[in-house]
Amino acid sequence: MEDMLIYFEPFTLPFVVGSLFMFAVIVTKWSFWLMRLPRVDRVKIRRGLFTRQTLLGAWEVVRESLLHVRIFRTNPVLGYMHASLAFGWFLLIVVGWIETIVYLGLKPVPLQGHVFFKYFAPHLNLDAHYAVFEHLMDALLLVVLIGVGLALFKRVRSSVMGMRRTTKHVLFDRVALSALWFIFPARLVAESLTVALYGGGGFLTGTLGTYLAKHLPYEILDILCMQSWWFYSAVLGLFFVALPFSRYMHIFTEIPLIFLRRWSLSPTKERKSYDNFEVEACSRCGICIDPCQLQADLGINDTQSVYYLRDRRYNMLSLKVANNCLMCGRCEAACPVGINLNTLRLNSRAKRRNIPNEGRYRYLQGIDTSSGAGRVGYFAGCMTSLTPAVQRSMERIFAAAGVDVWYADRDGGVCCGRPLMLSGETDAARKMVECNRALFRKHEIETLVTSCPICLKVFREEYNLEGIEVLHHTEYIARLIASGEVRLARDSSIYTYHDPCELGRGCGIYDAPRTVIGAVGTLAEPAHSGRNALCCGGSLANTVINDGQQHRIAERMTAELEATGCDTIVTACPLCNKSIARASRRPTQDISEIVAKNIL
Amino acid sequence: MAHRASWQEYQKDIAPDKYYYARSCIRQNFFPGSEWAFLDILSNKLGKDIYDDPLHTSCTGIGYHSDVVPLETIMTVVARQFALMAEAGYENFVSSCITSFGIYNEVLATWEEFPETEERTRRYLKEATGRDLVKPRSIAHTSDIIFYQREAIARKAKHRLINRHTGEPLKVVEHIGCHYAKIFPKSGIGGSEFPYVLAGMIEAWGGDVVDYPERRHCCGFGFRNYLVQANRGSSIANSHKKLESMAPYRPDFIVANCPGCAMFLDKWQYTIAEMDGVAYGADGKGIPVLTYEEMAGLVLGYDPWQLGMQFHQVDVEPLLDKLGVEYDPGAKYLGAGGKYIGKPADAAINCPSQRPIYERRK
Amino acid sequence: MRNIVFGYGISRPRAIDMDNNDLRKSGDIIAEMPELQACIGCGSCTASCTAGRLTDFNFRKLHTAVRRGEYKGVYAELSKCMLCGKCRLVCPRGINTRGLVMLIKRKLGDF
Amino acid sequence: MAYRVVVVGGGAAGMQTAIELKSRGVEPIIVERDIELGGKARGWHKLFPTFTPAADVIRPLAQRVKDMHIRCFYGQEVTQIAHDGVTLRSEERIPADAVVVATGFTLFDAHRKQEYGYGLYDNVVTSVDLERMMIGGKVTLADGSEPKRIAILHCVGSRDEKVGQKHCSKVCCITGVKQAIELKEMYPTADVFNFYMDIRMFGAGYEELYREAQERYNVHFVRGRISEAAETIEKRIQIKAEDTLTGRPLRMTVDMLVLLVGMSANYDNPQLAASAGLTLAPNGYFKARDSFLGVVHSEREGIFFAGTATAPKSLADTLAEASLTASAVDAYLKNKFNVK
Repeated sequence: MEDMLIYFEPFTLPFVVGSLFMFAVIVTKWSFWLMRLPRVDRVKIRRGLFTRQTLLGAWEVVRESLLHVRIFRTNPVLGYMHASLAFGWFLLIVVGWIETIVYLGLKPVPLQGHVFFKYFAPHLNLDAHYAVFEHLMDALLLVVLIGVGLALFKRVRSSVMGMRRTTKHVLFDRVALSALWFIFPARLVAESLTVALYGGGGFLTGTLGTYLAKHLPYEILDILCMQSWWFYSAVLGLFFVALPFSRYMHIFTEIPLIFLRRWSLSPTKERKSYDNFEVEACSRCGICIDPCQLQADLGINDTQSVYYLRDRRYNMLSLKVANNCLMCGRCEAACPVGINLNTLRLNSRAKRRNIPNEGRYRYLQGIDTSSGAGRVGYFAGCMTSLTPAVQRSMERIFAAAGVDVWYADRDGGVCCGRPLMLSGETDAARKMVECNRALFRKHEIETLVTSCPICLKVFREEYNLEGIEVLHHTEYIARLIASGEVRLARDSSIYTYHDPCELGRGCGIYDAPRTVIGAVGTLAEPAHSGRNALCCGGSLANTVINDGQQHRIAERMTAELEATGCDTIVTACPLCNKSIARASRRPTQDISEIVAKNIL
Repeated sequence: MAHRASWQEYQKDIAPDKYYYARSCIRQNFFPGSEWAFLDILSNKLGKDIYDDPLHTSCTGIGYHSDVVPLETIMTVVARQFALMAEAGYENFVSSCITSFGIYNEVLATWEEFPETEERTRRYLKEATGRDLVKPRSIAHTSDIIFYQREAIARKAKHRLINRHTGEPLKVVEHIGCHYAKIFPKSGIGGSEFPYVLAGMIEAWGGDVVDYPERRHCCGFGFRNYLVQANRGSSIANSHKKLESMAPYRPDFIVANCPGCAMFLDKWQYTIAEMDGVAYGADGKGIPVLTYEEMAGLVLGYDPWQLGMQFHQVDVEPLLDKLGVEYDPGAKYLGAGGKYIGKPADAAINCPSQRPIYERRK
Repeated sequence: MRNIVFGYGISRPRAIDMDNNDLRKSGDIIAEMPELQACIGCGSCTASCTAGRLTDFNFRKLHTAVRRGEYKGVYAELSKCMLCGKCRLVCPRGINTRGLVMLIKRKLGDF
Repeated sequence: MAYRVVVVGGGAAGMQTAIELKSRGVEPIIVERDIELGGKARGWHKLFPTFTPAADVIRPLAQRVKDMHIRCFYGQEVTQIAHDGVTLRSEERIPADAVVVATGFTLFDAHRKQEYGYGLYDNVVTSVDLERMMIGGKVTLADGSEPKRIAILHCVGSRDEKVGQKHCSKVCCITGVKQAIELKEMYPTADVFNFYMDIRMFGAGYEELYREAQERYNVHFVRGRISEAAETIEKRIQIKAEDTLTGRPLRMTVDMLVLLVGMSANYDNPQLAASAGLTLAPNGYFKARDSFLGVVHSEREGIFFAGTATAPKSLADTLAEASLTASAVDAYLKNKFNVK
């Protein structure tokens, strides 16, 4: 009987062609991307390949690519939807494989043999011993079908899955998506019709098959059965052809991405081949849309990371989309795939704007407007000159701690370079980096304190200041308090703290400011805080939205701060300070101000 | 111009007779025929008493405006001219030069405003020359005199400013020297915005005045701007701007009342043609530039070569043909006694280019 | 034309020539950022400018010149800007000055 | 018997004063030089900053004057004023218990700024001419064609010592903004340039309108006074100014130059003031008794002011002040005749 199985029928052709095409395209893509990796990255791969990281990567693939654990954290229903489709389908394939092996023993069976096993071997499973497989396969199919049902439901009512908005898709996505929706119902129908003709089947296909056999004449069942297998094969083929060009490419991209990341590859300021893995690993799940304040506060619907990645992938990225981002990092924090959204967007900007010009900023040569002397250097930052209270407070704190300070920019200084980088002008920014670094070295400081998180981030990431400890003033003040160098009185005020994006998500500093505030008064956390904090809208990274739009974002987030019932809003970034002060009816102060006024 | 009556707000008294004549440095060197013609018209055609005093000097205005002659010096020089006039028995001072005219007005106004400067000048004059300052009863520019006599001249006219071939009035660009009325609007006929002194002559003699946008713009002489070579680019740019602005009106000729302006509007055309290959006349050549004495002389039937028109950079023959003035082409470069004075080299400005400027620009 | 060395040329007028200036680029810039027209010339941007403290960079003059169709030297001059964004914080008319620097450079630099 | 008050001038101020007086039981008499009521506002199309048709303000006022049977003398010029009446040019004397001077202002004669060529060049018009054209429904050049580039020059006859007008006429800036918007609405593709020395947006909603003109209507504002205008061969107007914000001279040719003419004090103010024993402010307007507590009072008992007789004012301010005048007159009469 086994010899009769030749595993070929014309209807399998769409599937066979589709799947071969898909694998060919995927292999080609991967090879291209890997070949074009810069040398540094290839070295990293070689070094990482035979380490524990590879095993950890494999475990992560199971957790993320199959089970979608991170999405479960966003919303359980959403997580189930993703997991049922991915893991359910995966199990269908795996169990189906086992099924064929159990029936036929270990012998080569072509791909379509596995996939259309029910068709090729309808009578094999009549044996009651194997009914367990029938039921298992049916159970898995049901799991997937529920996933498909949820996906359909999500299109209509996304809020159930914790999403206010879902992604708007491109044509390839729509084709693949439609095919995907049909695959499993088609399988159910095809298998049930086969059961109706030949008997067998699990609790799902069996029941449905028996029902059909009872109500439809044999001739019709026979025709329908063949047609349904054709249809099943066709939608599978269609899905596979569309897959490499659609968002479903993420299924196969996330896997190598997980390993590459484990081997410590990451995107940089300049675009490179590795970016392809990150860009195509986006499943366009749309989880990044809701956290985006441009969407929530301004109704801007075309610039969120999902659209940015989509546009970039299909080579239709506009300057406006690249630039229209606050880089607050809220989407990056929410992304279940962990794509480095900010870095990618930045290197898109760099591609367009980074025009090397050696003569530029020649005027920076030899500039030194600094004053004072000491091992501790204080870099207020450009914006801080518009919030002189911060400068004054820091001077008082330094004086109270008896620290000698070298002031880098009390009389105005040179920009840290981060604003230029945010605009993609990385080469030009280098001039500023060099200028300031030379100043820090010339004045032989050991600690560099800055009041501006924007400066802080670039000092830490781009300046290579070995031997100089770079601290935000919140960290520095926290230390002074801990060491007792500065003693503070507590007051009865309730303070609400706004986490600046560049300080929190940007530099991971959440505790120091809270410690400091806790030392002078009571801290009341707003609805969004810490990693989840809202952006003030004043971000330098966005050059597209206008003043009114910035203000609207500030108003919304300030309302949330005020809702804590605080007496004073505290922040730790001069830019946030300006945005909030403009929108708030409560006093808005920098953390240094509340410290300075409470010095004993 | 008929609708423009505003010039009548700016009128001044011009003496009818008995003038003391002060020559112009530039005019007597570059347009000697003009000064001669003025004296000839006044004394022989109109029968006026005008005294050309050999004792008077340059007013030193060019030096003054170039910061090389101090105020005290020029005041004393001016006082001497006035003293000479009184000694000669005249009291109506007429100046051939616009710069001088401005200087005389400025000095008189200064004496008026700051009497101590007048006293000091009297003292200097006395000490230096033994002469006594007597201030003139009236000051006029020579163009004022011609303006005053324009109807009398019209009555004696041999030619009118009319194109003989078409019967149309000639289109005349008039250019007033800056120092004529821009320093003291009341010192010029018609004031500073719409000086009427030349326009009145043109209208009286049958021509049409061209009112073009840069009509009031300076010719660019500007003393230091011309005298220092490095500044000449700025000087020429002014004439350039005027010529660009007037060209679309296809003027038949330019007339100026300031000797410097007449010279620069004429000579800069040569320079622009050599530099840029551009000429502004409707015939693709330069636009002839006349002094008002030459204009009056042609109207009265003087011989163009006797008027010294061969001294011009831009050839005047096309204009003479339009006016119907008869002239001997062969006599152009013959000086006194028929002696050949030499012919200048050909210049681009007198060689017709393919198309006139205003057509090429479109 | 003979080759005469005059030792000088015809100076170009210093005046902004609104008749012959190419106003299309400035029109494009204003169309992309209409708020630019709301500038009242207060000079806050220039006064607060980080680059302006170190050089003669004057953003107000530059973008005003651009609006009049005067582009010469503007790109090079704008390259002095460090994009620090202080100007945007102080602009009383809420002009996106920082975006404007990039916009003008993009329009004048063709990238 | 009602007290009688002569209101000199039947413009917005005069009408409003008379209406308010009448409703307080006083008997006002309006003496108007023109043959009908309404004053300068009659020649206006729409009012800043709301684009309300001027007729919607003036006509109801005139109608109320009529409905309230307020006596009006038309075509009569007042030559002398006293606290107890006025004398007309016809030497007729109208006795009264108090007199309100609501004589308004005289438009600055743009001919006096000869350098702008008003009356010389066909396409140089005043803001008043422009309003007249707008009332007629269409703003065109002299030859009937549509303007593509228009310059509006602020401060013609204001803040200009050269024409003896040292004061600010207050309303021209906002009028310039209003007219620029109207022109842009009429010709959206036309370029409108406002040349100004300072922009003075003192009233409610003015600054907002200014901003709208800039941002929404793309009106170009150039800080610099036009120094001179000249006509080109195409009958366009070539203007020269300094773009003071770039520090460079600017020249351009426009199809139409609109001169925002300011407010002059009436030429007969000195004569009227002398007859009443009043003094004039240095700018030729009547001087109020006090800048704060006596803005509608003159230095003489029984003589009051309303509207722009004392200084340039907007129509809104004029109407508000006229009500104040009526109340001051009423109080004066009650006090004088001991009415409890």
